[in-house]
Formats: sequence, C-alpha cells, structure tokens
Amino acid sequence: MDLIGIISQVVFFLVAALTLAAAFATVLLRNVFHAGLALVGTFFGVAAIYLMLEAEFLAIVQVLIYIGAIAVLILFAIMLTRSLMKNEDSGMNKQWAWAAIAISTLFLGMFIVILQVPWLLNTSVIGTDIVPFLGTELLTTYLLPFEIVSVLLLATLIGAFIIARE
Amino acid sequence: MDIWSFITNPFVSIYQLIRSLLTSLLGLIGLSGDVASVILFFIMGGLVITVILLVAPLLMMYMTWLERKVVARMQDRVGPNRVGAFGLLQPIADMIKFLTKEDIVPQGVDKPVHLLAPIVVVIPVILSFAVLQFGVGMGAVDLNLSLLFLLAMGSVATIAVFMAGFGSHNKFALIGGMRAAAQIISYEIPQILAVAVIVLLAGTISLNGVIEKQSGLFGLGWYILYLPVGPIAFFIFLLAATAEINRVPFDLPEAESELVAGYHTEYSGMKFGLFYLAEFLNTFIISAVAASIFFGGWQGPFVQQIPALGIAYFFGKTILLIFIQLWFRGTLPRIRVDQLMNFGWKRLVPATLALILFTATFLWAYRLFNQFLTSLGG
Amino acid sequence: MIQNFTLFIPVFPLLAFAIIVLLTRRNNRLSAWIAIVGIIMALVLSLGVFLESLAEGPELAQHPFYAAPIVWYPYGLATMNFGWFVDPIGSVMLFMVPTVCLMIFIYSVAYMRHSHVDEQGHHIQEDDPRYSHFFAYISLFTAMMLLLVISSSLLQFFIAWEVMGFCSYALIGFWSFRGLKEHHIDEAQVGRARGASIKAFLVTRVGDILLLTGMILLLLVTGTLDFTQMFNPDGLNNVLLADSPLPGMTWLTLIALLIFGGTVGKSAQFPLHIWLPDAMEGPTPVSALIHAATMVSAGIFLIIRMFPLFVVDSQTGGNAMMWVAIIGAFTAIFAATIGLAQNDIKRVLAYSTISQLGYMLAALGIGAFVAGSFHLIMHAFFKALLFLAAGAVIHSVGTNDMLKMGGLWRKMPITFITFMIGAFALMGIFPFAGFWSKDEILLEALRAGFYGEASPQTQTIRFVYICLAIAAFLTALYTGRQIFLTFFGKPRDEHAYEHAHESPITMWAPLAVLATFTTFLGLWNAPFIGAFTHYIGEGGLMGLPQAFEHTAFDQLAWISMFLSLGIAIGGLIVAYLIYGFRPVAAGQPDPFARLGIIYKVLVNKYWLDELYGYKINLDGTVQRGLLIRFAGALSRGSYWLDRKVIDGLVNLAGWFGRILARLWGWFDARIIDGIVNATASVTGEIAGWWRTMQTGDVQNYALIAAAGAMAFAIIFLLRSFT
Amino acid sequence: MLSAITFIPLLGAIIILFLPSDNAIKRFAIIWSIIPLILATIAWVIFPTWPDFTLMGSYCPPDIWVASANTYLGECAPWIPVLGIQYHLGVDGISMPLVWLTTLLTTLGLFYSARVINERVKEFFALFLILEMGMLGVFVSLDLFLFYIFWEIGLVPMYFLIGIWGHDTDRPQYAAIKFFLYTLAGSVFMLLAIIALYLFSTPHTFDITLLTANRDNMPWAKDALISTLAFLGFFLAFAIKMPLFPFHTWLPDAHTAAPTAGSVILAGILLKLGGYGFIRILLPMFPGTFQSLALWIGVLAVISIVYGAFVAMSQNDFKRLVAYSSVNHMGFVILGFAAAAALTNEQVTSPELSNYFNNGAAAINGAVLAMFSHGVITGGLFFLVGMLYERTHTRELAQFGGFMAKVPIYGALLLLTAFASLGLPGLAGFVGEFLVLQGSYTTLTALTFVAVIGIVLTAAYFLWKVIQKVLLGQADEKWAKLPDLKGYEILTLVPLAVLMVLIGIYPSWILDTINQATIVVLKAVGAT
Amino acid sequence: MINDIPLVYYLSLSAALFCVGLFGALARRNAIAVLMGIELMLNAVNINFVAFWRYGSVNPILNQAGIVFALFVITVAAAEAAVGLALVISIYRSRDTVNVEEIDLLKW
Repeated sequence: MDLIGIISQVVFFLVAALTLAAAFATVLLRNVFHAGLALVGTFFGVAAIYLMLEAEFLAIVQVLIYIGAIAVLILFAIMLTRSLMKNEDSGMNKQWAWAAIAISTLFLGMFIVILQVPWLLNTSVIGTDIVPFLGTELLTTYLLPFEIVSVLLLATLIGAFIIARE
Repeated sequence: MDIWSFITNPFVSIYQLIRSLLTSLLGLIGLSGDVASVILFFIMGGLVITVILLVAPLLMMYMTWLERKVVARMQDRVGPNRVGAFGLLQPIADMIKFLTKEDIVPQGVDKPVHLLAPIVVVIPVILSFAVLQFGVGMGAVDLNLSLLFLLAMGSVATIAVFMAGFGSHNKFALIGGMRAAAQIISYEIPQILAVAVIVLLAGTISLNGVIEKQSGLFGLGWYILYLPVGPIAFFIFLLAATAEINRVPFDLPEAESELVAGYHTEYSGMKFGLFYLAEFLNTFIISAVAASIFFGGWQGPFVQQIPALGIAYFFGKTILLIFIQLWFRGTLPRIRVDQLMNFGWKRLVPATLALILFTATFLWAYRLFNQFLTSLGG
Repeated sequence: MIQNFTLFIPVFPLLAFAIIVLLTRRNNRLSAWIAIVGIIMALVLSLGVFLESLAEGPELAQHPFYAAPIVWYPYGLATMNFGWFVDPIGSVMLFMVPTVCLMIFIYSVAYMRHSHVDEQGHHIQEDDPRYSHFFAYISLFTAMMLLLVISSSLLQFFIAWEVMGFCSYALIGFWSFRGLKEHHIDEAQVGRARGASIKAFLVTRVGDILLLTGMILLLLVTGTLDFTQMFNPDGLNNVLLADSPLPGMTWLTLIALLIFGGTVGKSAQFPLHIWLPDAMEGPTPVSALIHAATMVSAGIFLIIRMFPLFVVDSQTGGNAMMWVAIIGAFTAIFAATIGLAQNDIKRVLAYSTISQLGYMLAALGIGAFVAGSFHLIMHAFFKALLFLAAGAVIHSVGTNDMLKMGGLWRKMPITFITFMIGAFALMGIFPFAGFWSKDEILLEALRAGFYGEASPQTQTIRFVYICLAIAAFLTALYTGRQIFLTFFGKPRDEHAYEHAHESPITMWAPLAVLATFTTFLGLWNAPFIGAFTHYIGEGGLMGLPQAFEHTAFDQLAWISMFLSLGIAIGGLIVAYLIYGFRPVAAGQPDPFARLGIIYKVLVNKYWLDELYGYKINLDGTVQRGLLIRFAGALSRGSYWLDRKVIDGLVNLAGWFGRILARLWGWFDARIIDGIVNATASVTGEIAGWWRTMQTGDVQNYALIAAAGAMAFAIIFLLRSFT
Repeated sequence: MLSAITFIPLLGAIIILFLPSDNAIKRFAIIWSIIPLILATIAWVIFPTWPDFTLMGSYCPPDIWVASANTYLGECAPWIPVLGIQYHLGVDGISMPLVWLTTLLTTLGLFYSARVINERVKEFFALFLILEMGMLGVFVSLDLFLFYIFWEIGLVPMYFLIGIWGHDTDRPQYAAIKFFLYTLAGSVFMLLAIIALYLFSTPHTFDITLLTANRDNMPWAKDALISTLAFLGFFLAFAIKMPLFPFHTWLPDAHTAAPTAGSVILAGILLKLGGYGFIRILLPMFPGTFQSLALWIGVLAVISIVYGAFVAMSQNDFKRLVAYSSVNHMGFVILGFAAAAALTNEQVTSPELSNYFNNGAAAINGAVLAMFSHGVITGGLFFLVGMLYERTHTRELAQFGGFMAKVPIYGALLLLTAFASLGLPGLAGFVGEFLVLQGSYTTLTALTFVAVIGIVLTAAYFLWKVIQKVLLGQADEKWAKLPDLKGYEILTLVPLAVLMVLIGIYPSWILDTINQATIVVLKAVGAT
Repeated sequence: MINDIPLVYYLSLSAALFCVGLFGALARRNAIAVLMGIELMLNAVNINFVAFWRYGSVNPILNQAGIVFALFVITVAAAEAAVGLALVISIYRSRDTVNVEEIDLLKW
C-alpha cells in the first residue's frame, strides 16, 4: 500500500463517514428543515464519492441537479407545508422500531452478499476526458431512454403544475 | 528559466520556480518520489489557494468602491472621495465597519441554520474562482468541465438563500428567501442554455478550451462576433446571470421598499459582510465568465508571445462587463415579480432554445458543406 | 223384368218420408197424400214382383231374383254388398206387407183427426198437431219393412230391422210430449207413452244385440252375410260344426240360438215380450201396423230366412230348433193366459198377437215351415183388421177400457161385423183365414208328434201340440170375452155409449177390405187347393234343395180339423156362458175375478215387469223393476267409484306432489340455503380479519414489502450458500 | 300442400294478432279457417290412391318439397341432419279423414264461437288456430320428433281455452291444470319411448316410415325389454289422451269447464290424437308386443265401454254425460285396435285364412271410422249442449223437459244426434261400431260379448237421460219463451247432420280411403 | 488510485446509505421526510451504478452504461420528487397535515 493508496482510503472513509452522518442526520433530525439541509449535505457527500470514482461529469451534474433543483424543491415543499410559526415536530412514527430491525437485517443480508460475492474486478485507468464519449453514447445507444426520459420530464412538469395549482 | 519568459509570463514562471525549488528541497530531505509529489501537491495547492483568497476580497472591496463611484457619477454626484484620494480607502473603511459591527442574533432564530447561511453563500463563490483562467495558463485548475462547474456553484447559492430566509425566523426574510430562491432557479435555465450555445460552438466545456478556440486576429475569433448567435447569447447570458445574483434590475429579494432587506434582514456585522462579499464576487465571476466565453478571455493580439498580456486583456474585459452591470444598477428600475417570472420563463427560455436549435442546425449544415467541399477536393 | 226394380220398392216410402220431413211439414193434408202415394207406388211395384215370382213358381227358391250391386263398405280384401233377394216366401211377404200398410195408411188419415168439446160445447174436429210427423214416421217404417223383406244380406236385413225399431219407438212415443193446446191427450197418457217407447226400444235393443252377435259370428265363420252364399253346403258343414267357445255347443247351434234371440226380442217372445203390451200406448194404426202386421212378423221372417241354418243344425244334432219350438209353444199359452185378464181392448189383442207369434214359432220349430209361414201371412191380415176395428171403437167411445163399453153393436154395425170376422178368424172358425192356417199347424204337430216316426224331437213335439191345443181354446175364450164385453150386453158407461158413433168411410173402408181378405185368403192354402203349399213347399229353400214333404189330406187331417174347430167353438161357448149370458153390469167386477189369486197373477202379468222391466201404471208414473233398479244402483256406484276412487287417486297424486314440493322447499331452504349462507358468512369473517391488514398507512405497506424482500434475500442467501 | 294445410292456421293466428276490431278478427278467422278445409278436401279428392308407407323406407326422396303427385301426398326435407331428424310430412288413408275432420270442426267451432265468445276475442281465435295447427301437425307428421312437437303444441292452447274461457262454475283452472298435467305426464313417457327408439334404431332415425319399414332388423325390435317399455311409454300417452278406462278422469272435468267450441274440438279431435297414435305408431311398430298385450288392452277397452255407459247413466250434468259417452265410444275404438293387434302372424299372412285378415281390417276400419264419426257426432252433441247452455245457462238435466214442443228444430237435431250416438243403423255411429265388433269377435270373442252389453247401456242412458229428460215430458213454465235455434246455429249443425246421415247410409266413400291404408298397416300386424 | 479502494467499500457504503434512506422512508412521520428518504435510496443506487461502471465495465470510456443510468436515475428522481412534493402540497392544502399517519383515507 503506497501513500496515495492510504491517503485515498483515508479520504474515502472520511467522505463515506460524512455522507453517512449526513444521511443519518436527514433521517433522525426531528426538525424537517434541518433534515433537508442534512440531505443537501448527503448530496455533497455523494458528489464527492462520484469524484472519487472519477465520474466528474456525474458529480457536477449531481450538484447542479440534486442540490440546485431537488433540494430546493424539497425545501420549498417544507416551507409550503409548515404552517407558519407552528413548529410541530415530525419525529418517528409508530412502527419505526420494527422498521429499524427489518432494515438492519436487510443491510446485514446485503453486506454479507457484498462480501461473499466474488465481484469480477476490472480496474482500468481512465486517461482522457470521457464526457464527449458519454455524450455520443447517450445519443446513440441510449437514444430511446433519453427521449423517454425527456417525455417523462415534460409529463412531470405538467403534472406537478396541475396538482400544485391553487 | 530565462528572463524573457519571466517578463512575458511572470506569475506562471514564479509558480514554476517555486515548484522546482520545493522539489529539489524535498529531494534533499530524501523523501522518495510519490511521497514528495504528495507533499508538493499539497504545498503548491495551498499556495495557489492563498493567492486566490487574498485577491478575491481585494477585488470585492474595490468593486464596491467602483460601484459607488460609477452609480454616483450616473446620478450626477461625486461618490466617496473623503477617505483616501478619490475615496480609494473607502472600501477598507467599510471592511473595518463590517468586522467591528455587533453581530445581533435575534431570539427564536434557528441558530445553526442562521449561522451557517452566510458561510454557505460564500463557499461556492470562492470555489468558482478556482476555475477562472486569469491569464494564459493562469487558472488554478483546468477542469475539462469547468463551465459546468461554474454553473453548479451558481445553483448552490439557492440553498444558502433558503437557509438565510428560513433561519432568521422573520416573515419578511422568509418571503424574501423564497422569492430569491425562485428567481435563482428560474433564471438558472436560460443561463445554462446560453452557455450551452457557446459549448456547441466551442465543442468543449472547459473554460480554457473555449478561450483557446476564440483565438483570431484582432478579436475576430471571439464568439460574440459569430453574428447571428453570439450577441444574442451574450445578451441572454448577461441578463440571466444578473438575475441569478439578484443584481439591480432583478434585485427583488432585497427590495428595500417592500421587504426591508430581504433574506439578510436579520443579519448584521460580519455575517452581513459575507453576504455583501458574496454578492460582489458573484458579479465579478459572471463578468469574468462572460468575458472569457464571449470576449475571448485572455485572447488578444500577441498574447501567445507575451502571456502576461493575457492577464491585462482578461481583467480589462471583465472590468468593462462589471461597468455594464453597474450601469444597469444605476439606470434600470426594479421589475415586478410576475414580470420577472414571465420574462424569465416566457421570453428567455424559448429564445435560448431557439438559439440552440439554430446554432445546432447551422453547425450541422456547415460541417456537411465542409465534407462536401473536401469530397469535391478528392 | 220388374224384378230388377225391386230395390226401388222401399225407396218410394223413404222418399215420401224425406219429402214430408223436409218440405211439407206444415201441410197435413199434403203430407198424408204423399205418404199414401208412396205406399201405393210401393204396392204396385211389389205386386208386379209378386206376380212375376208366382209366374216363376217354386224354382224361384233355388234361383231367386237376386242381385247385390251396392258395395256398402270394403273390409280388408272383401266387401260387404247390398241388393235385393226375392224368393217365394219373400214374394208372398212382398204381397202382404204393402197391402196391409196401405189399408192402415188410409185408416190413419181419419183416425188422426181428434174431436173434442170445447168450452162452448160444440164439437171441434181438428188434426193432431203432429199429423205430418205421424205419416212421416209410418212411411219410414214401411220403407224399412220393405227393405227388410227384399234385403239380400243379413246386415241389410239388420239395418232395416233396427231402423224399424226406431220408428216403433218414435211412434209409440208419439204422444209422449204434449203441446199446450193438445186436449185429446192427458198427462197420464204422456207419461205412459214416454215409458212405453223407451221400454220398447230397450227391450228390442237387447234382442238386437243377440242378433248382432249371431250375425257377426256367422260372418266370421262363413265369411259372408249374403243369403245366397251363406248356405252353400260345404261352408256350413265343416266350419260350423267346430266347437264354439261356449262348451257343449257347436258354432251352428250358438249362431242359431243367437239369431233366435233376435226374434224373441223383436217378436216379443217369452222373456222379452214385456214391451209389446205397453206399446199399445201408441196410436192404434201404429199398433196395427207395427204390432200386428209387420214388425213383429219381421222376427218370424228372420227365422224363415235362416230356416236352412236351423234345419242343418237339427240334422247335425243341434237343439236350436227344439228351443224355438218350446219357447214358441210356451209363449203361446203364456200370453193367452194373461190375455184373459186384460180390460184394455188393445192389450187383449196385443197378448193374442204374442200367442199367435208363439204359434208360428212353434210351427217353424217343429219343421212345419209351410204351415208356419202361411199362418204368418193370415195372422197379419186378421190381426190388422182386429186392431183397426178396436181403433174405430176407441176412436168413437174415447176410452180403451172394455168395462166402460158394452152393447156397441147397434151403434157401430160395420165395425161390429168386421170385428166379428177378425175374431172368428183369430179363433179359427171355419171359413175364415185363421182356421186354415191354425188347423194346418195343429195337424202338422199332431202328425209329427203322435203319428210320425220316433225321433229325438217327438217328445217335444207332443208337448208343443198340447200347448197349442190349450192355447187355441184360450184364444177362443178371450176373444169371445172381448166380443161380449164390447159389443153385446148393456152399455156400462152411458156417456161413452151415446157418444159412440160409426166411424167415417176412410176408417171402415180399409176394415172392409181386410175383412174380405180375411175371409177368402184362407182358401189359398185350403187342403184341396194347396196352391200356397205347392208354391212355397216345392222349391225348398236356398240351403235346402229338397222340397218340404207334403202329406195328402188323409184321414188324420180330417180328425185334427174337426178337433180344432171343436176347441174353437167350445171356447166361444164358455165365453158366452161367462160374459154373454149375464152381461156384466156397470161397475161390476170382471167375472174372472172370482178366480181369485189366479186372476190377480194374470192381471199383474206374472209380475215380470216388476222383475226385470218396469211397470208403467195408468197414471203415467213408472215403477222400476229389479233389474233396472239394480242397473241404476250399479251406475251410481260406478260413478261414485269413478269420482271418489279414480279421481281420488289422481287428486291424491296431486296432493302427494304438493306435500313433496313443500318438503322439498323446506329441505332446500334449511339445508342448502343454510350451507350457502354459512359459506357467505365464513368468507365475510375471514375477510374481516384480512381487512385490518390495510392500515391506510403507506409506510406500513412499505415496511411489510421491505420485510418481504428481506425474507427473500435471506432465504436466497441461505440456499445459495448452504 | 300438407305444410300449407298445417301452417296456414299459424299464419292466420299471427295475422289475427294485428287485426284491430273484434268482428274483423272474427270474420277473418272464419274465412281463414276455410282455406285449410278446402285444401284438405282437394287433397282428399285428388289423391285416391294412398301410398304404402312401409315400402317407402328410404330417407327423404330426392324431390323434397314438391308434393309428389304420383307417389304420395307429402313433403320431406332434412331438418336437423345431425340427428337424422327430417321434416317429413305424409298423409295416408287413415290420417286424411282425420285431417279433414280437424279442419271442418275448427271452421264450425270458429263459426259458432264467433257469436258466442265476446271477451278476449283476439286471444281466443289466435289460440284456436294455433290449436288447429297443432292437431293437423300431429296427423300429418311422419317423424316422431315432429309428431311430439305438434303433440305438445296442441296441448297448450287447449289449456288456455279451458282455463280462460271456461265456465267459472266448474272450476276451469282446476280442470285446465288437471288436463294439462295429465296429458303432459303421458307425453313425457312418450318422449322417453321416442328417444329409446332413436337410440336403438340402426340408422339412428326418428322417421316413422323407416322405423316401420325395416322394423324387424332394428335392435329395439329384437330386444323384447326395450320394445315393451317403448310400447308402454307410447301406450300410456295415447291411453291418457284417448281416454282409456283408468286414465279418463280428466275428460269430464275438462269438458264441463271448456267453452262450447273448446269442448267440441277437445272431444272431436284431441281424443282422436290418441287413437291416431295407436294406429300410426303402436300397431305398425310394435306388433309383437301389442299382440301379447292385446287381451289386456281389450279388457281395459271393454271396461271403459261398460263402465263409461254405467257412469254416464247416473250423470245429472248434460255435458258430463256426453263426456262419459265419449269414454264409452273411445272404448270401442281401442277394442278395435286391440282386436286387430290380436291377430296372429299366420292369420294375417296365410291366404286361406284371409277371413281373419279381412275381419282384422274391418276392426281397424271400424276403429278409424268410429273415431271419425264420433268426432262428427260428439262435436254435434257438444254444439247442441252449448246452444242449450246459451239459452238456459244451466246444464242440469233435471231442470229440462218438454223441449220437443218448445224448440222443435233443436229437438229434431238432438234426436238425430242422440240416435246417431247410440249407434242406430242408418246413422254414423252404427257402421263404426259394427265393424269394430266384427273385428273384435274374430279375435277377442269373449270380451266382445261384454262389450255388446255396452251398446244396450249406451242406448239406455241416451234415451233415458238425454231424450226423455230434455225433450219429452212436461215443460217447466220457466222455459216458456225458449227461443228456437237461430240461423247460425243451424248452419253449424247442418254439415254435421248431413255427414252423420251420409256415413250411416253409404259409408264406403270414407271407408275406401281408410281401407287402403288399413291393408298396409295390417300387413305389419302379427309379425314377430 | 482507483484500485486502492476495493469495490466492496463502495457497495457497502451504498447499501448503508440505502438502508438509512429506507429507514427514513419507513420511519419518518412527515411526508417530505419520507421523500427525502427516497432521495437517499436513489442516491445509494446511483453510487452502485457508478461503482459497478468504474470497477465492472470492460471499457469504461466507451461503455459508460453506469453513468448513463445514473443520469437517468437522477432525472427520474427529480421528476419523482417534483410530483411527490406536488402531491404532498395538495394533500396539505386539502387535509391541512403532512403527517403520513393521518393521511389514511384507505384505512379499513
């Protein structure tokens, strides 16, 4: 293990820890607004992980879309649904204990699988800028999904607009 | 390390000089290659960061000064001339005022959010400085997605505005915050699309790449001059960017008459200073970006030969654009919220979409024509 | 030549009947004339045929005038043909029937006009309201009688026989319904007529079914009913002699007896005689026509036609002939005894008819074919005469009861004379017809019984002779009684007496004609002339080729003649002693009453009516006899059975069905429905449990989904790694 | 031609449904019912030679719908080829007179009821015509399936006629239901028998001509059990319809309740369906079984003759009396059939015993003619009863009396019909009875002795009850102003009276036709 | 650098993140918190995609399925968030609450 490897592992752990902490915060914080902000934190964490996986475009897009749009949306929603100045706390519901147990066993299962499964690793160095290739690939092999997603977004736009209209 | 390169391109050569010194120093200490490179990487990185962190506030201070001078001049008054000659020391005075003012935290405020808001505002602005290309090769880092990075940093501001609005437990702040967030979000799209036009022309998302593409005799390569597309794109980009940072024609959030001071009503002292800093740095950045992608950034006559000229060209163009911003501030009245939204969604977005469509087909036709010619050529 | 028109003989009266019924119902005079014209045409034609057959002589028997053109109906491959068949005895009948009928027709023209005294006291003469009906019926009757006489097939014979039965019913019951303005008949008369007509029809019907059965069995056995083919020898012998279903009888005997049953019914012989006396309720011409001359003689004519059958039967050991003789003789004496005790002038004559028919049957029974048939012809004439005379008496006196008459000879001389001629003929006094024919029979009986060679029948023939002799005496007795009661002695009922008057010309003219026939026709078969015997006897019959042997008028004949004459005169003298010498005064009981119990028995006609018929008393009411009451009870019982038992069964089934249905309904409601409801509620229950699963909380569902996924994951893991 | 005769009434019924006013319906119905009468007469006249059905054993002859002039009056078309069911119509000497009688009586019935029936006229006439179709169908169909269908069709309108237009004093509903269920029960057994025949016949077929023609090599004929059961099935249905002794209790109720025209048709034709069944199905198809059971059926017949007469004698209701008289007369018909069936094989076939053959034929002729004449006579009688009821509104014989004086024409016609009914020679009743007796003496001699007593009893109860009680005797002043027969009533009775006399005097015009068919049927009798 | 951090780390990280997100979705009372949980889960999935792309794909440059999918997931997430929040807002507007437990119209 060379220095860079160690450093990168340290960085990974750091980032992972931060992300998980932010995730836990999102889930556990009683104040929904704080949870929202924690969520933004998580998004940043995830963006960092993408960077570590050398998917810069995705990291930036993650930041741009998730933080720029979705987080804002969520915060907006929080703002709209909070009856002003009445900070009712929204904690856990009745079945959180059961949920916790079930999910932890689920995680355990997954973890075991992850460990057990002999992942076929094929690490290869990415030298050049991969975004143009992504662009071409997006508009060639994945043209159909691309179009469908665009339609989906259009539909969502209209749907959200209608539902939320006064 | 010859002098000539030192003269023509002082900053870069200094950087390389320090870099070589350090490597040799580390070599002496006896650390091996990659450990040394790691240390070197950290040190050099730290150096560049400190330079930026210094330059940025200075720029901010003197932009405030410039703004007050120009606006005053436009309003037929003199502007700050008491503190230092031509009021040059006024910004420093302001700085000291900001630092010494009492930082009042209203009761019932959501403490963590309130405190965190100014920080979250400033961080993305500083980060975007990392990507700018002040001169030939004088960018902190040359991401091949730098333009996109810049836009991303712009959108992070929304969160900050939200936190400010929400955290200060004040109805006016809340409404101001929400209105600002809405404005930023809705004007982000035309801005991105305008940039997309340029990316189409340049073929690359990296800022440096775009600038290099604009080389041409006497600024003929600048994208602003690609006639049908350039000016429109520039115009739209400028407007959208101004709206993004809530500057004058679109500065509804801090509309004094209605919402006291918008989302930073409850802030005072250093926190307010940070907001002020962020605002002005934003203005600088959008001007810098506009200058880089439309007016060729550090491109100019003989820039290859004398890289240092690039810095001058870059800063000249940027200050010109800042002047336009300030011009806006001085002359344009504040527009209403619905006008804002309508203008944003019903005018700008379609315009940019049309623009992209046009440029795409234009390029496609042009390339087809080239192929045809080459095929003719045999 | 005329013989092939014989079939038209019955057609004329039938045509007359049709015309009267359909067209001239309203006009009495016209319908009377049509009837008479019809019968005259028939008479002319039949005399023509009679003369032609006389010309043929005895061979006519073997080659009769015969043709059967009309195919009445086909059955299987064979067909039943009708036509005409005239043989000697047939031709004689053809002579007798129309003449007698014509006389009666003329007589009834006047007879059916009734006079009554209306309120104002003057006499009104007016026709019977159903005058034309009367003539229609009698012309129909005559047509049928003629059809019977000339019929070539036994079935044709039977049809005529039955329709005659109907006519007799209609005519007996002529006064059975009383219009508003009919004064000449009273309620009692209507009641009596109604009872008598039904009695007549039913009793004859009983006889008819016996004849029907006999006829069909004959058809079955011989394959045909045609007189010409019926008696071919081989057919008769081998088949008829086979054993019949009834034990101890051959087919031949059975058929003969059954046919004789028909005669018993029709000619009112012993068991089935009860209808004839009551038949007197009809108008007198009817009684004369039907119950003297024609209908009753039809029965005898049937035996005559079937005589070869009887002869062959007796030759082959059957005892049919014996039965005929015995019943004939017995009826003769039996009827004569009852005749003594009757007060009604027509009833006496009725019983005398029955006994005379008995005479004829006895004659035929002992094989005296010629004597029997001669007596048949003669009897027709003088009995018709007697009845018409009696009718004249009733018509003038207004009542039938002899006790109300007396001394009428001064008031009605012609009727008296003709009545006396008829009476003498009946008693068998010398010059008159009756003497010859009755004497002939007694002679034959005497010879066969006492002087002929011994044969199984001699015993019976002796018994027959004795009965006939006694009957002859009794006949003389009651006829004399009748004469003295009605014509001699003092008038017992003043009102009736001065009301009596001589009957008009249309009534006494026929009497005169008949009287002349009665006196002179007898000579036709007088011992020395014997033309009749030659004509009938010589040819034999269809089935019997050999002629009837005819013994010369030997010494025995003389003895029997004087013997019978003596019996007759003896009877008359005794009658005179009882009735003539001291004529019965008004209101004085009948001298015979002194006989006490015997008289009572005779008056009540041996209570036979009460036994199996029904007694019609004077006031018109009817007393039902045992057999009738039994039949009534049986019918009510069977109706009860039908309604209660059989219908009951059906209703029971219905009721049972309803019970079953209700049971089924209950079962269905309780059990099957129950099950269905149970399943419904169970499902409801279970559904209830599952429903709580839907908490409405989205996250709850998600949790469960997650848990499910998790479970899968674990299972998958365990499986893949173990 | 035959299909026309059968289905014209149906067409008429449908047209009636569209006619507006009552008397339009009445006039139309009468005129319409004359058409089948004319057709039937034409059919009877132009077809003197009747076919020998037994020879015809093949399936539908090629010229399907054409009434083949030369061979036989009939049509045949494949109807449900899968099941081998053919629309096979055919008429022979036996069914032709009955068809003609049906059309005649229906016309007379309609003519008479045109004046009498005044409420629910449309239904009455429509149902009447449908009833006619049902009856005609039965007489003409030569396919058991078709036979059964028409048999059922005939049932339903009669139920309504009795149920709806019946006199409500005599429980019409009860009578209607009893009639319907009773006959239906019978016809159910018949259905079973038909199906059994179908299943056990080698070329699965319903066709009567086929079943009779090659009857000997049919499995159901060989197997004694099946043929007996099938025979009993058919016999039960026909005995109930006929009505034979134990099954007759529905008849008096049905008659007393039925309206005049209804009971005329009920007595006139519906009873004959049973008889026709005997001659068309039982005799030719089950000669062996019929022969073995002939004695018992004869016994039943004789019982119904004597028993019918006795019960009739104690009736007090005129119509019930006539009903029981029908039981009596129908007894003779069955006796005739039983007698014919009792003939053994060699009696039928051997030439020297032709006497038996002829008498057997006489029995069948007699039975069929008895049916025909009974139809005419009883039809007339019921008309007379109906007319009397119209005037006096009561059928109590005790209340009548002295009508001969009051209503002479009515009296005369009643006299004529009564005497015809009791079998006076010279009128229709006698010939049929005589032929039957001629036939039955040959084979069931002992039984016939008893049957003959029935004749006397018939005469007795007719004279005693009918003529004496109604016509003779003293007229009650209640009936002083009794109107005599009107024009239309006379017109109804005259054809029947003429027929009675015509058959009585010269029966061969009808017996020729019947005889030809009888010979054919009789050939089959006496077989194994 | 890349092979210093084994794939398993990323997978376990994403698994953990997924579980946290799931817990958030299941346990939180506030509707929007639920949506946030879902967003987390989606991000976890994205990490997986990119991780598998980076470690699993043969030619990461030309065959960038992982990233493309991640992109699509992001867009879908955005759409889902938009609609979800619109619904939540309209529910809030009609039921005046966003507490998931109170929105139980389909409760039995």
